[in-house]
Amino acid sequence: MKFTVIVNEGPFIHQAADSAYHFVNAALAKGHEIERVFFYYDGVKNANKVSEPQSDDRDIVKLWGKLGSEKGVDLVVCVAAALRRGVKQENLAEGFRISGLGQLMQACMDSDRTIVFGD
Amino acid sequence: MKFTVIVNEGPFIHQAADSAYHFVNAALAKGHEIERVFFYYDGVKNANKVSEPQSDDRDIVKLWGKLGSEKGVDLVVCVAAALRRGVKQENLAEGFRISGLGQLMQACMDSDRTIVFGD
Amino acid sequence: MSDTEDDASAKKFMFLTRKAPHGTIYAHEILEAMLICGAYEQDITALFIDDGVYCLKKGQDTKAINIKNFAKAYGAMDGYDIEKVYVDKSSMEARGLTPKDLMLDVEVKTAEEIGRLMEEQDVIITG
Amino acid sequence: MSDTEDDASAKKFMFLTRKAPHGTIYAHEILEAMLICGAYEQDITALFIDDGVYCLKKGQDTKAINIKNFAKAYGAMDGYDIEKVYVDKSSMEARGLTPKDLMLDVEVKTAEEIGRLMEEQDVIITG
Amino acid sequence: MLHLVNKSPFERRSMESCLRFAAKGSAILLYEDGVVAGLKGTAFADLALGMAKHYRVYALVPDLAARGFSESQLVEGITPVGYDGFVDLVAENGPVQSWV
Amino acid sequence: MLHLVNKSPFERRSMESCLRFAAKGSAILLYEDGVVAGLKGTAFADLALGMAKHYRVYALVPDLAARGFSESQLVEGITPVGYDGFVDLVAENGPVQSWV
Repeated sequence: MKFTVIVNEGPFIHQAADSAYHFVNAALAKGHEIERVFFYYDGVKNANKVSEPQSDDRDIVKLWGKLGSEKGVDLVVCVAAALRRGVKQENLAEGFRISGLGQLMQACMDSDRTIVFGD
Repeated sequence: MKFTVIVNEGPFIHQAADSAYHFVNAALAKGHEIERVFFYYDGVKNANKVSEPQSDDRDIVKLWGKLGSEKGVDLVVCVAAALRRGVKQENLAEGFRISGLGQLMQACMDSDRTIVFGD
Repeated sequence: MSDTEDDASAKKFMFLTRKAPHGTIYAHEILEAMLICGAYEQDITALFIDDGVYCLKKGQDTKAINIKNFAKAYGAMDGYDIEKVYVDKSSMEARGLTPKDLMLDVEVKTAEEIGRLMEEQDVIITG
Repeated sequence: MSDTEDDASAKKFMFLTRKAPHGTIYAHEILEAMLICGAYEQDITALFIDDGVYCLKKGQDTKAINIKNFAKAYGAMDGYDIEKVYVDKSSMEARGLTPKDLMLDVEVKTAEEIGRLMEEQDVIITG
Repeated sequence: MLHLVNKSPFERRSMESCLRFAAKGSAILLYEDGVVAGLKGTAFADLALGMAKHYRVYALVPDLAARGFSESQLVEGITPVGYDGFVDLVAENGPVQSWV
Repeated sequence: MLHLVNKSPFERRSMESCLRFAAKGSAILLYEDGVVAGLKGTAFADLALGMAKHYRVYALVPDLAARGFSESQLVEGITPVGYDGFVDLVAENGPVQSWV
């Protein structure tokens, strides 16, 4: 099946980003396709490459980035939500791209399921 | 009186930053002193200068910055919370400074009241 | 009724608002998403339950908190062919609100009707 | 009892944890703040109420969610002379927890006692 | 002391917690989404009336107005205040506990 | 369909909302802080037992373990699942409503 995943919260403060990440990995492991991961609201902060977590904690930005660059998962950051919150091309982590809400609609239209992870 | 204000949430997503800002202004207008505004948790994102709100909405980062540079309010971003969330000297807005939790303790010790604004 | 309902390729999208306005940005950004989606000719339902019904309260004036009054944009839904606007009866009653308190013409549905409506969707977007 | 209690210049700081662990970072970062504050020789109270009591639950294993298990650091409070560690009786009871379920020796207080304790503080830090 | 409640009682239980712990006679300020707890005609109106008997209860008018309500819609015994009143409450009632 | 509940019922009322709207027979997954809603011996245990009679209720084991609980502490009728089970629930029960 094809899934679209929406991430509504930034890393560390809420578990939403972690849960979404584990869900995406489990879905891929089961042979499902991830049509797109769309980062909305504070979720856009998952793409801020300046983030530097404690060395003994997970680095969510890098974990997402690897899914993008190594497994080809399409990681899209909402441009309107991102502008407001200071995520732009200049600080965008590898593996992500910035685009509009149309990318969310199109992904939902092309998927069998859409799942929201939030606060 | 001397007040210390703690801001726990980032701009836009929660009203906490706005409420804290209005409280600080009202306190100054009444002749109180603001010993320090300490940005903790996602509150550190109030200092991200890359943030670009809609043109017809308030720009919280700039509003805080003016309080810092024009009224001399001490705006301190917690270094540990900020590293995790990608706020560093390179993207720090004018009027803020980055320092440690000791600055929170010292401010609370030197103030008559401490007020937390959060989710 | 919207034309797109008869379009077999159109998907059923529900935009669900459950949070109060202004205290958090969730309701505002759901509305932004919904208006963009209006352009895609899908079958859209705007549902307001729990504290989400406060978003449609008449007379919101955000001047004193200096936050953009996004509630004015609910009026734009109509222009985007978003005609299915539902509010939950139990949420309205618990808050002492009636349709006269709201800025839009809405249809009041029971929790049971809303549960069935959810089951019929392809996509439920919330926050 | 801490030495700092007799120091007239010491202020009374309460660090109040009300959120469950791992679902949000609040409890983790309150703990970090409290441990730093331990160095300032103030009169510190660590209070756990509502879902905050879950933070002290024994046997937390975060491997499968791949989040740092900060709960281990509660053991460090003692080394920082944070000896006043209180939990709310009603919060424990509602969750079916007893002091044996917790990783630390704590003192159980009633809501009324906690209300009075709050009144005595100079500073209450929470999140 | 002063207790701050900024969440809707319809969404979270923070007001319940506040009332469980706050000593009678304390000041409680409802602000942000918390202001709806003070309104007449809701499922929480009786609780609000009871609160106002045992505590000094205030509601922030800028937050009421933002949500389309006026101070006349507050239950009896709740005092409307502005941000300047918020500051006075903090100055006159230490310490401050935020039920965030 | 599938309902997702990720908040503690002690803190928020999202599980109550879910139960008010969810059609009988739907699947409900408790995860993140929501897993405590499924535990024995709490103030919500009776509600959880009732839920399990009218819905297919699941709880995410990685989130239980992170909070120091095991699947044996779930009330009768709640099925423990891993992330792979979460994926299966989504695949087998569309659409998905997140009570965030």
